[in-house]
Amino acid sequence: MIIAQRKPLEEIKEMVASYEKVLVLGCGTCVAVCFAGGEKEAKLLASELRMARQMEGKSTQIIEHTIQRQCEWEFIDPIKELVASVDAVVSTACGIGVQGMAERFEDKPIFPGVNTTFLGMPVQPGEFVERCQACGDCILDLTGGICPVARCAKSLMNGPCGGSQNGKCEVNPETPCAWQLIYDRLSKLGQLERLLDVMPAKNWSTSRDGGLRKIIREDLKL
Amino acid sequence: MSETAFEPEITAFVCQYCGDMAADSAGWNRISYPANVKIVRLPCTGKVDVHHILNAFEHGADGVYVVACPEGNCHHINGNLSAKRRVKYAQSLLDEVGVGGNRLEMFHVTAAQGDEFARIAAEMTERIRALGPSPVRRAMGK
Amino acid sequence: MAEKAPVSAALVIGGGVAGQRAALDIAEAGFPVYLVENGPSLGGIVAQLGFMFPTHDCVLCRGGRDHGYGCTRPAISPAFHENSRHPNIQVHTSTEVVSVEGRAGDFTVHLRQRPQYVNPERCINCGKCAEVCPIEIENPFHEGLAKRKLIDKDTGRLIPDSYYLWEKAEYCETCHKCEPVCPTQAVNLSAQPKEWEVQVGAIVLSTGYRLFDPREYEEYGYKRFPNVLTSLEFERLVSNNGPLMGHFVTPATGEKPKSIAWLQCVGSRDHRYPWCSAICCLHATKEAILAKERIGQDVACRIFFMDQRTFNKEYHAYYERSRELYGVEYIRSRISGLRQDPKTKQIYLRWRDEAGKFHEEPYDVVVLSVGVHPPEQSERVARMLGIDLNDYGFCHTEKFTPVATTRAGVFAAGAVSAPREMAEAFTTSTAAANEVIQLLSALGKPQVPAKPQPAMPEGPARVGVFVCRCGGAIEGHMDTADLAMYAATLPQVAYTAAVDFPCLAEGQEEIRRAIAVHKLNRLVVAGCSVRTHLALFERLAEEVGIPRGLVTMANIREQAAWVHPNPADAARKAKELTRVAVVRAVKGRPVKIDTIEPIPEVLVLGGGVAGMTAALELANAGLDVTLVEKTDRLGGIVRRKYHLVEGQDPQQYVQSLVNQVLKHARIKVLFNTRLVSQSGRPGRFRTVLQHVENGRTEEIALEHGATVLAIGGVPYAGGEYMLGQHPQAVSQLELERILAEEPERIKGLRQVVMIQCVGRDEAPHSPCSRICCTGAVGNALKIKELNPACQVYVLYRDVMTYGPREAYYTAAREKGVLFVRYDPAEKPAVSATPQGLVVKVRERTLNEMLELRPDLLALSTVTQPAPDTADVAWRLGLPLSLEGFFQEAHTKMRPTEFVKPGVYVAGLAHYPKFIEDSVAQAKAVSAQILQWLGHGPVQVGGLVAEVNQERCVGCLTCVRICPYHAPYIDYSVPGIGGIMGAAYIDPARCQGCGLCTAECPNKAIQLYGYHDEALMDPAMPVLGRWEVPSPAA
Amino acid sequence: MSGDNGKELVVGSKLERLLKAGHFVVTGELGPPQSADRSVIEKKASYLRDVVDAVNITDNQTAVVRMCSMAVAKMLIDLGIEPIMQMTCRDRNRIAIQSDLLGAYALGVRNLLCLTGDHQSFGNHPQAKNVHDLDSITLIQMVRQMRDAKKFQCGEEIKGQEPRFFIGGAANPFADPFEFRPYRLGKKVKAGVEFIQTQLIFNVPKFREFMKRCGDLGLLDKVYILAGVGPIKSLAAARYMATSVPGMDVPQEYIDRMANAVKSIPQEDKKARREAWEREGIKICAEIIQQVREIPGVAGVHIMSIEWESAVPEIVQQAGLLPRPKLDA
Repeated sequence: MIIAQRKPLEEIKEMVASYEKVLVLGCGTCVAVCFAGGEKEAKLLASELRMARQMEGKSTQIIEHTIQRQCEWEFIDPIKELVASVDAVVSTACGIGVQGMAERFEDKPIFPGVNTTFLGMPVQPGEFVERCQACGDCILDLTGGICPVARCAKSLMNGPCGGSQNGKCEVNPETPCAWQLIYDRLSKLGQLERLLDVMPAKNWSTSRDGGLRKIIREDLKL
Repeated sequence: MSETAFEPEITAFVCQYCGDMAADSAGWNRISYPANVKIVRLPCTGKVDVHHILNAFEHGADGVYVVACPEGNCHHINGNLSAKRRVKYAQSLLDEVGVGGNRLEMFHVTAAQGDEFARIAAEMTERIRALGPSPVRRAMGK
Repeated sequence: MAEKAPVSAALVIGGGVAGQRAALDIAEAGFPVYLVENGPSLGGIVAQLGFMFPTHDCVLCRGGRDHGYGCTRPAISPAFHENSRHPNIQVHTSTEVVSVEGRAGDFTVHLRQRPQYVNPERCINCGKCAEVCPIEIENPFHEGLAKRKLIDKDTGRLIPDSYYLWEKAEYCETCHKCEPVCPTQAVNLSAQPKEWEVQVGAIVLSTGYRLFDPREYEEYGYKRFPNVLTSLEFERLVSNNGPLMGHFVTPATGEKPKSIAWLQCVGSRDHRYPWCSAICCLHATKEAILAKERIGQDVACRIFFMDQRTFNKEYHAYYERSRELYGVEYIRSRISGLRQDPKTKQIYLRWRDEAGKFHEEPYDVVVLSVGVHPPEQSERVARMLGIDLNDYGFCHTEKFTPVATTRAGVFAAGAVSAPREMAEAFTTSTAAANEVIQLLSALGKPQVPAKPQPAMPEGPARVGVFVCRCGGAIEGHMDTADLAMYAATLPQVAYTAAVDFPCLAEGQEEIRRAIAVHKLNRLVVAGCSVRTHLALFERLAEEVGIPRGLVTMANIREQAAWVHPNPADAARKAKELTRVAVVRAVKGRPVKIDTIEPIPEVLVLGGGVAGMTAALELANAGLDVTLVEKTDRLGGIVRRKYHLVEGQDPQQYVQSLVNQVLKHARIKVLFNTRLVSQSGRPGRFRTVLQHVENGRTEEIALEHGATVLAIGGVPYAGGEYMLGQHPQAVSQLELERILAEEPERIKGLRQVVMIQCVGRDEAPHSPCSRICCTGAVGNALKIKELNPACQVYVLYRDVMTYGPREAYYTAAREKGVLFVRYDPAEKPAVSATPQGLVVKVRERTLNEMLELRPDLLALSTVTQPAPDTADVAWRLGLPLSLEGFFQEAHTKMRPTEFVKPGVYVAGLAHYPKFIEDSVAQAKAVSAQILQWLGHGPVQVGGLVAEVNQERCVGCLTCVRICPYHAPYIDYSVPGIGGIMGAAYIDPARCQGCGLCTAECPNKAIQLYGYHDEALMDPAMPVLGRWEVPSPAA
Repeated sequence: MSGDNGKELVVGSKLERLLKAGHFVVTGELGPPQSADRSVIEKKASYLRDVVDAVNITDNQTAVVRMCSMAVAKMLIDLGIEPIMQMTCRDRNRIAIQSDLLGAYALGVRNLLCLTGDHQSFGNHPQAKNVHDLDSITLIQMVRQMRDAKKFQCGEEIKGQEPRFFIGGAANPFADPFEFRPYRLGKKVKAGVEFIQTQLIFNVPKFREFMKRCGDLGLLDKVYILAGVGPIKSLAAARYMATSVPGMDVPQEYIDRMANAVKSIPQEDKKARREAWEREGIKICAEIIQQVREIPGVAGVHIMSIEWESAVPEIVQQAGLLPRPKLDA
């Protein structure tokens, strides 16, 4: 799931400073689950903005609305008129939704209300942790189901480095060392011998380094 | 409005167990306290939403507080602890907005503590009086 | 007045927590109940307690089901409050039972009610009578530590919630001031006693206990020395609702005490009152912790005790917390004397330590932990009911029928039969309710009251606002006409009026008429406490077609008139509160009521005494039961018991249960079967079981309404003290078998040594197993019986023969059994020599090592959860306690159920207990299930949370956060964006706290009665700024 | 080409030749300046010349920007000192690294230490984007492939002179999981590493255990291990290393010795205290060298005395390792 985090109010306030009427547009899927930009957070942001602008003596025409997903044209299109009625939109969707909106409403300024942070999961209520970097060439079969690309600070293919101490990463003592996790897990699975092979240099061309990625499935095309 | 005549307008969220009953207890014992507090009765302070708190301030509250059961004594097991966490989060948002997190507070009382309920009302009224009208209300011009 | 009642009704005598619990359980099962209380209000001694051990809940509202329904603090429990009382319950206070005639199924009961001189149905709690009353008396609620007027209330929130005259004094004949000041003519000094008869099918006796009056033992100086208090007096003084509002001071000096001592066993465990009162050890610990918390960490707290009877899971941990975290000191000594320093009023205690050394030191306060004694008039009541009392004056019950008295149709609940802590009082109460339900079911069909729910009125809102003048109790503080006029200016308000007494019949009639004339479809009452009166107006509204949810109240009395002396301030606040109530009525919605049809079948896991008892009770009541046993035979651990200290034959008992179960047409027994999984909701569970036979494995799917867990416990099986390694070292159970089957072997023994608490420290977090001391004492007595010359040593930590079992401990000592205490830090040592076993233990009085050479070493090993407990808990999603037993919903208040509804626990799976406790718990489980299963359709819901599934993203937040496990993901329903899987909140489980609504990131959940649109409509703001202008402005 | 005892030389660097001749090798370390000042290098080099056999040039150590290691290596060559050029994966992808290797070889560099590199969050540009296209092991593999198979990483043939380096790597015997460390060293060997310089050693018994396990895996015949040592400068430094540096294991004994060293010196006499600490630190370092020398499989020591290069001659002296052997050109 995509994990995002609300941007500081100050930053958002600055973005929309010169606009009269602003729509705060929530997105009801990923960013709702991570409490960054669902209906509730959109309402909180709108309320905050209204108060802040009121105190500055500015227009408080901040309205809020939430759609199911801002990354699907079918969900974006029905709010055409609503968007037309405002001067700018703060989208609390992830970067995909913001771009989806910008692409659909070419003449309307669309601003990001959240920082799209990573792909991860809520490991426990209130704690969201990165799990995948979408490198395009999954090696979890080799690493006991724990991804060193996303979870090792240096994305090592042949860890752990010398900074692994008491199971933690030297970069952040609260972060478990991914390679220690891999070691422990393979040890439990009785597959430690997997770690004896040198893993070759990774093919990054499938990652973002290969440029804009896209997948075409002819069978699904209309 | 002139500063000298300022009378704080406060919204208090109370649970129907300890908070509201403590208010009733204060009444039975005729313990007086400032009349600046609007009491909003909820089934549990676990129902207090950050959205409610911001909404109160947006609509001109000078202060808001939450009166819950003592910790470990929530009728709904731990709704009061959830409320406490949310109050803390809402305080950070109010600081961010510039309204000030100190206009929001969390309290715990038992149903029998009418005196404590009155003391809290007085404490919050005094605190808000000292802080002056909420900047939002000031901007509203009311 | 003679009331003609159906015989399928019950009488509950005694309105303490046990009686209330029993009455509620019977009422919920559909039978009318008369709850009769001799005192002026319900609640008993528990109402006087600040909070309870070991959870430190305030004894208020943690009862559970339906918003405090079933809560014990009578004053708080809406189930007993006049306006929201259970329709099947009639409460009669100041009432005694004069006579009982007839037999089970057909009793005629003669009742007599003393006049209270205030009609509770008309009392509006304005307090004017008390204001004018010139006579002050001691307030019994505060144990005489505060005063009250002759006509007054002892404390807030009574049931009935009314003032009353304590006792008509001569002075009253001439004074009569209270009569004319009463605005509702509720006071009537010429009221007469009332006598009437009721007919009932069954009777529950729950008259509780009284605390020992220590004046009987002059040496304690009680009432002579002001700083000597009883435990209940101390409790009142540190309680928030006590006379000192919880700010304790030393009675003689008015200063904060620096030291407090508790003396245990005052009026217990002595030559005159030989039984153990069972609750005082933990009560004293609780009070010491309270002292540390309320008075200050620096106050020295010492508890002088004989044995630390912390016989339950969590209790021992509580005791240790008290020592280690709070620094409460425990001294194992019975004091030899006390005196008061006439100058400082300090109390000097003289005592001897274990080594025999004498000490004398002063304490600022001494608290006497007074014993639990049979209630006043217990003998009169026993004679009247024709039941036997035991040697101590408690109601006599038998081991295997723990709630049956000696008269058929009369059952004992709570402490009336023995000193009991609260969890056991509740268990026996619900068990007694079970017996009543079983008996009454045979006489007539239960009457489960239907809840009519008017539909949402059509058309725009037409609000009626009724402002209560309260006979001057509000009117005198503000202008109610002005408030009514203000209300008329509010949007959608069609009619307003100031009414004298909306809560009395005349006021109700006025409201009813106005609703009809002005076609009102919303009702707002600006009056007193929402808690006490909303239900009254909801009922009125329902009768005229306005559903619950469109009725709101503003408390302008306790929360405005009585707390804001300036009428302008009070009036403004009252207006704002009224405005809020109007908005909430306008925006309200009818509450949600769903009807479900539960499957009248029960799954019982475990075929021991608890499981078999539950199965038989449920099957006898007409439910189909599947009893699942993991082994190939029924009986459980009791199969290994051969005799009981009380003398009964457990083998015969268990065999008779087995025979009944196997014969019963409604019980299907599955041997060699285990639980695989369970899904569904209460009323409709689907369980998969795995049955193994002749090496073949078979899966069995079962649909049923409720689940009972009775999977038992097992003795600890570690190898300490050579158990299992040396022929002379046997378990206590094995000794029991030898006693029964090889008595001649006992006759040749010269010495037997028993070691208690084996495995306490080895098995992780093992609690005191409570049953082993009594078991050891029983075996010791049996040895002495067979071979009086045999020396028997019992090496123990604390002897846990609580309650009436103390007698067997005394008897054992009289027979020459030697009890030697050992310190857990220096356990006995056992070694094998060619000449046999050698046991070394330090004798603490002489401080010498004893060297024993027993022929037989019997080891009392602790009882642990059955090995599959954790597995079953995981499969059912149930919590475990620290010790690995099932964790019930609440240690004290809900000992047989889980927070997750529809699943119940009985027997050793809950914690180690005696057979009678397991039987009572199994019967209690039966009563709980019979309250909702087997009556056909059940209405559920109320002010519950509901998911708008089109908005649900399936984030699981509600599922994770709900304290009641009410939400789950329904994979057959699309959520936001058409993705399958959206949250559904089971209205049968939802308790309406609203936690999930405040957390849902998509605002997909709303709570009935508290919809966002009612609280945050920008056009009609409820929160924030006051719409009513400030008088100062 | 073969060395003094007949072992075949693949590169012919002084380091390779000394190791293969069975000498107990001493290497040092030179931290380039955070400026473009050449004189710093000349000064530091003067402490190390003739005292150590070869000198490591760190590559933006601890992710702090410093003069480029290739340039400094060239300067050392010009000053008559054999460099061991360090190369990390943090700042360069495989293209940049291979390009640098071609250049370095052309400039006369013959020893290469392949490292993953410290994380940028420890340095002065924590906001930098790291590269980590390769890790130390795949870097070793690549360097070895360029040398022995005359192929670029992509598999394309190197037409003309291939870069030939004596390939080194690092090992931290004290990082976790301890049991895996010898195996990870084995992976480096498998990838083609020829000598190893270890993390600073203070806990000699634990290092001995590590070496024993490496021996059990048969690694000691395949790789030369230079034990990493270094002087402790002060009591505070000892404590800091003991508690705050990941992968550093400083026994209490040495902390006590540092504390005792200044026991009789008054607090105010900062200079005397500093000198006492330095004396004790150098002494401890020399002792450790003597201890690790006794451990089978230790082929030399690598003295890390960053920003205190001046201590190196004294350490080598006290350890009894002077004079350094000379090789016939």
